[in-house]
Amino acid sequence: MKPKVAFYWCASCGGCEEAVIDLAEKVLDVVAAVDIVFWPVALDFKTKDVEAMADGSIVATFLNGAIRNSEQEEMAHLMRRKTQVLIAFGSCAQLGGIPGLGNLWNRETIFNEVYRDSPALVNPDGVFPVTEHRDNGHTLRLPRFFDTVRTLDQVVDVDYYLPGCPPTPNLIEQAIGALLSGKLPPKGSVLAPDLALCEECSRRDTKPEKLSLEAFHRPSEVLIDESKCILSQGVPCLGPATRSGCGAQCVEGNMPCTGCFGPTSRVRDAGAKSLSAIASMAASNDEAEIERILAGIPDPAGMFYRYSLPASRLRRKRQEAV
Amino acid sequence: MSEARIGVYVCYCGTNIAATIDVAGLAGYAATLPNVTVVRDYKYMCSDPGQELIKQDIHDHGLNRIVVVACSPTLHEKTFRGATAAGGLNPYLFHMVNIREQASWVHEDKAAATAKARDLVRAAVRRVVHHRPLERRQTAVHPDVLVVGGGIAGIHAALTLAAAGKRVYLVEREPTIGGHMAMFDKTFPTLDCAACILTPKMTAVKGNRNITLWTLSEVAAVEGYVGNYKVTVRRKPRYVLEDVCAGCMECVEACVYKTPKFDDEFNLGLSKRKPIYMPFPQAVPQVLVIDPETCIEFKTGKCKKTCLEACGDRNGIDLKQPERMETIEVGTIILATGFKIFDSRRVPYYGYGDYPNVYSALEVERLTNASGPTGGEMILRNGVRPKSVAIVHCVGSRDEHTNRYCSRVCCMYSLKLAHLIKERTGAEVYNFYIDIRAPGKAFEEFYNRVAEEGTHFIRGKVADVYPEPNGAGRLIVQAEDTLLGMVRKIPVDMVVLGVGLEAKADAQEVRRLFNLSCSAEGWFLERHPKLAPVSTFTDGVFLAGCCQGPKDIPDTVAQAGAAAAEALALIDAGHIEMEPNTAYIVEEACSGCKTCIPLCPYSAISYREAEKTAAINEALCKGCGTCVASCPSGAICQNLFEDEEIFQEIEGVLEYA
Amino acid sequence: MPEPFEPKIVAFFCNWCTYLAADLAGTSRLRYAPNARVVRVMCSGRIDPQFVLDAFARGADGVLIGGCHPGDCHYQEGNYKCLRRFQLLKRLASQMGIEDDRLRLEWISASEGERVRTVMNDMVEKVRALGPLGRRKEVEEEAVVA
Amino acid sequence: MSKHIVIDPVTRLEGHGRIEIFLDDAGQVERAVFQVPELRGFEKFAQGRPAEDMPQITSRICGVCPMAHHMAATKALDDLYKVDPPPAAKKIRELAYTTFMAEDHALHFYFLGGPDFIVGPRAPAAERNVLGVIARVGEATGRKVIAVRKRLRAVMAAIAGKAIHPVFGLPGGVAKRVTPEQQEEFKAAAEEAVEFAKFTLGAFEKIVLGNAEYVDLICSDMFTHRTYYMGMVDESNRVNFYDGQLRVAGPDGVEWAKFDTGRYLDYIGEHVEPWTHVKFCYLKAVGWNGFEEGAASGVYSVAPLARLNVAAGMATPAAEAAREQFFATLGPGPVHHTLANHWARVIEMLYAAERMRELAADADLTDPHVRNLPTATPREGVGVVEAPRGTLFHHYQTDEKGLIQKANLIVATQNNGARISMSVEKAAKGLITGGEVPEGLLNMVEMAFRAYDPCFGCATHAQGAAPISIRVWKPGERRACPHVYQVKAS
Repeated sequence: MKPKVAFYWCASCGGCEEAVIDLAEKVLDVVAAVDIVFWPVALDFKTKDVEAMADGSIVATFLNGAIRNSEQEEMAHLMRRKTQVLIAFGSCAQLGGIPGLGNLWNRETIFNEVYRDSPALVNPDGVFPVTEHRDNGHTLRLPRFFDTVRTLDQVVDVDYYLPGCPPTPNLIEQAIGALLSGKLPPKGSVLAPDLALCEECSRRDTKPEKLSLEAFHRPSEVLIDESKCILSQGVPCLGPATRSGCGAQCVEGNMPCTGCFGPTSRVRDAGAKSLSAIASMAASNDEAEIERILAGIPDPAGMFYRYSLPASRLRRKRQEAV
Repeated sequence: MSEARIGVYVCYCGTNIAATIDVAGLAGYAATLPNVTVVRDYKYMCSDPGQELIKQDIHDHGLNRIVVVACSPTLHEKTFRGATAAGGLNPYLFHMVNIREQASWVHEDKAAATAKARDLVRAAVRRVVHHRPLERRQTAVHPDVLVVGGGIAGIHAALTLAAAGKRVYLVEREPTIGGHMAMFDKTFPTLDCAACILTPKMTAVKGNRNITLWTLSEVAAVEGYVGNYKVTVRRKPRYVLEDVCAGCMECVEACVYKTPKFDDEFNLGLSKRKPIYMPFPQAVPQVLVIDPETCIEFKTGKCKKTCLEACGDRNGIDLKQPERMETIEVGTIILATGFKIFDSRRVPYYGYGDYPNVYSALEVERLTNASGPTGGEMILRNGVRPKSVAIVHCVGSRDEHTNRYCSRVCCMYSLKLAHLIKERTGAEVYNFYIDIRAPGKAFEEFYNRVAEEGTHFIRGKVADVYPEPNGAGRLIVQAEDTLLGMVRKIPVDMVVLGVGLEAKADAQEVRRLFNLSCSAEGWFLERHPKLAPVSTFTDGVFLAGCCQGPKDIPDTVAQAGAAAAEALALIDAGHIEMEPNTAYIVEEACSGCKTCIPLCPYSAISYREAEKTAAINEALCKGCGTCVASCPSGAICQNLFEDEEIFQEIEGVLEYA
Repeated sequence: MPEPFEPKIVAFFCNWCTYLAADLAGTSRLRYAPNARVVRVMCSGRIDPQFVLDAFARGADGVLIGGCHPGDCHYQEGNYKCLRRFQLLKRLASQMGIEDDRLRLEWISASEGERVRTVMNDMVEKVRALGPLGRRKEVEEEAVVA
Repeated sequence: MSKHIVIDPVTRLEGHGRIEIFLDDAGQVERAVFQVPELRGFEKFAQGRPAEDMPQITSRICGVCPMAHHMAATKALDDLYKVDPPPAAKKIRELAYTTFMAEDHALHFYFLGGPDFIVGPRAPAAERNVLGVIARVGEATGRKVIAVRKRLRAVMAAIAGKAIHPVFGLPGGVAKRVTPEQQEEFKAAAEEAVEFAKFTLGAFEKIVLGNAEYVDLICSDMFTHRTYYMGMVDESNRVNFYDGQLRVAGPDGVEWAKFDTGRYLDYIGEHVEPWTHVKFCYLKAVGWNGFEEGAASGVYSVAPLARLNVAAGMATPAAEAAREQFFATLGPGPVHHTLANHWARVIEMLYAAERMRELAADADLTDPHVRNLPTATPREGVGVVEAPRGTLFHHYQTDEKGLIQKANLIVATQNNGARISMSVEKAAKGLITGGEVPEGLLNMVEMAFRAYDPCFGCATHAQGAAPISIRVWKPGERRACPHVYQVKAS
């Protein structure tokens, strides 16, 4: 009997599903090798089918998306229960991802922005969605929206991580291969090279040995030379602090790495580490001058925690301060 | 790593710790921590029996980690690493917790101090589990020594080292060595003549083939580390060739200036010199020097250069002599850069600079000196011999507004000057003092002797010095006599200011040059006031004389000897052991991003083109850890300060029991 | 009745200046607030922003970094590297809702034992006024959200 | 028989939603409600971010149509910095965009919506998917579908850096030029795309239009609504995805309004209901009069059918021909049949491919000058494109440093929100009688909104999505109002 495999999504955009579909013809090989028992984006199996399965009867589940509301949390627990090997699939599940930037705010401020302060809005009675709404005898419920976005492993036990926004098809292929062949690394491993992106960056050799910067530029402010290390042009690139495995796609697109693959195994807080590296490059020892140079980085939290705020040491902005 | 078996040793340090921290309770708490096998408390852990406990337990209980909870690691880390090693463990499987300097001595609330100690112990226990055995690196010590400063301290240190057969570079900023001591006449309390005891040593320096003497020279740069310093010395031109000049002085005679016209630095401006001059008769080297500031040739280029003619075919004068940079390699450095005297102008009401008859003590030293401006005759600027002299103590010392510290030597030299003045002039001498401090050998006796000679002692701080209203030209010295409880106004012909000692004006620059710390007053900071008084926090750099703090000649000479001995110890050992706290790169984890390379102040990190990774030269790494903190992929680690060890410490202090 | 709030402060001191100053404060028997827990590193340049954020995350109400005065670094320039990181870290911290007074960088030389006391007392007072940072608590609550 | 049926989640669409169907005593549908149990948060956490990060941040609203968000955001940046991209940049952008439209429409036809027709609405659930499609059309064709899609994605990646979450959009142009070698590949890929689009159109005509039952289904009243329509048109009122003015047509097909995208706030309002997180768009001037059809209700529709309904034609020959056949068959227009979206989608796919072919062959394409640097001080900018699922609005306000102070996003499915709810209720009422509800029937209810190719990820800038579930309540249960999770537990 073929091993059972499932795909599911929580707080995500569907890009991870697309990445699986981008396996293209290899999807057919996968389908031939495994028995996909759950994949809402493509197949008509339902949650009740999953609930009916014996616990642990799914060999592997690729779960993408962060945990934003109560229903996702329940689904995470359900999938964990039914699955032997649970894989946090993509940046959102692994690190919180872009939706994790919501941790700079909370439920109330987000609701107000959307249902009270939105410019196109016509809402004279100040109607807000509610978790339970009674309407002539019918009760309509919405899941509970949490103040804080959490990573998958902050909710359930996770066996492996497949990084990326989205993970690249070749990594997905390798992961499935490892699963089928049983050649899996130690539990908790990230299924990607444990080296920073520079390792596979085509521009590595163009980076000067002694780089220090008199100014940082935003990509919108300068024309980036397609042949040179982007960081050496003063545009912050998180490649040195980011796990490789994507083939340096963004740099190939002539834009800096923004860190979606997250840190290497030796780093606890991706943002703090890249901040440390980049700030150290400021070519001055004078307080005011350093201030000026670093002003080229107007949004440290957004830059260094673009994909990893919920996984950072602090996880979110202080509630009191929101 | 095998199961950690930790021994925790808590020290009472007599009552130093026990008075503010519940040591027994702390020990009891330590026993509850994970991986802790043995806990002991002891009166003095650093004592032999204390250390014996550690060795014994390692043997009896198979301990593989040691935590000592006592004083500052800067004091006893070495001691306990030694004990750990003696017990058969690698000394780096040890960690020290400082609950004395940074807990019991700075807190009063026993509960709070004990709670703090608990947190620190918990942190150490968590940390030490991650310690790994480390080997010390050895590095050879270059046998040559640099001595900076050619005063009595530098001279003595240089001669001592030379006597031991070591090569010494003695670098002096002035045209001659000798320093302040050469300016003195007699020395207290023995009253033997400074010149008589100093000049032989000065000539000995010149004559010693192990000593390279560079005058008019300054250290410009220092690189490297203990055992392997690379020092660049700036040698300013003298315009007279040292190896040619015989010091015949004919050039001076011949100078277009018929009479001396310029202030003579050595005599503090009490006499004049020509642009070409000998600093003082016994100067070493016995070589003339041209002062480009005052020499016409340098100012206008239109001098007849009679000096050149006078020198004739000896050709000892080279007006084109360039400045030279010499680079030398030495293993150790002794700093003997001395002091400067307090500038009395900072206390305006003493009238120094306003009233010609107000002198600084050092000026009086010159006046009493046989080789001085007056040939040793004690006369005022107007040539008159003073009939009454006031000596004001503690000028620029023990004073809220200038220096709080006591300069240590002023009382004694003031007594000395009182004696000399009386001896030479028979004048009435009044000492205005706060307390007479005469703590040295034969000092008190000297004090009594001077008192018996009929010198007056008035206990009181001088409040004002002003000209006698009747215009008789004398100065009124006003002070409140705290013994009589009345204000005294004493008319005198001469006022001598017993000025204190201060750190050199450029002490800060020198400190940075040699990477030292300074006390708030600018004195170079010794490694430990009692146990390492001539060492500094920079290995291989030692202190001698007044650059470390005011002291008299005997102390200075003793300290110079001590510094020389410290240097010799390193040199004769041939090598020193470096702390193994270096950074290292996990090659398979390095992506070759090169972030670390420019951050290393010692250029210890290089990029290897072939491997496309960075590499650290362990010999050059000093273990600051800056690269470790900046490695964006965590590929650089640091021995003794691994990320994990520090994270464990953080978690430890914050994980509340 | 709840205990009065006592700030927990983690202090990272460089081995050559600030740690020695703290020792000097001890040998000089200067008394100061017992709230800080010192972690010794060789140089302020070793202080990884991760350490600072980890301390906050684990419950520190304030973090104090102590290094040599500019120009005085035992390792020549480590303190400047620290300064560069600190300035950016400071902005990140405020974006995360951590007030200025909770994160301080102080240059304290080996001879400034007095300054150790002043800074410690001042920081403890300011953080006490701010109240608990509460990150640890918040994180624990998030863990059992829902 | 169980007291209720839970179908969870509804499948083959991007994102999530829920439908609650309440039956009366006679087992007839009394009320059917379409819920989206999730919440947008992007407008909020966009605040404080540098504007130039918006194309990459907002693309994470939807991983199926990231190019649409990336492009709307990039155009908003042009407007924000008042900088006009060089010709090459505009063409590179539109090339990437039309490639994406062709690929995305293909995805929906073969992977999401198509199976209902190709495999059949009542076919076993296990077969109603792309694999079932492949089984029906033959593996060779199946592999061709996959290969073409792969090639189009490669074109997108080559231009945009990444196909999923592009990185090339910058104010005043694009990050990277197109090389001559690339252009050759693009031309070839475009050729194949056109062929493939024609093949797909043929397949649709054969399988769907050739099947009377399907045609009846498409034309049946339960899948029909008479509402306003909105879409983007060029200066000749032809369909344009990348740039142009917005045109609104009334239920009668007459132009009701035509306006510059920057003035969207004058025309569009958003309405809030307490039982769903999605906001419902309507025409301000007409007003919100509930979930109602007709000229008196502000409800309007977007996406392929709407675009064809508001446009005077297609800008490329083959697509134009197909459009004419479309209206000739279902015409004269406007066509109000929701399921006709599937046909309109394939016609748009052909247009996209043809347009792609034009741009790939353009001489300007390889001009290295692909960016003009902004000089103006940023204040406010609006960017609008036609996403596969309908009109997409991005609107930013920034401080003088270009940090976002306010962001407003109105996305395709949101424009369709009201009409989707109406479709679901109408379909449920039309399909469910007597309380017996076979799975196939419920799938046909799903078809009612699958036709819109709705993207609830987009619709909610999903911060967290709940699976769509269709739940049918029997009368007895109404009093108890059991909570769905209690039911799962039981």
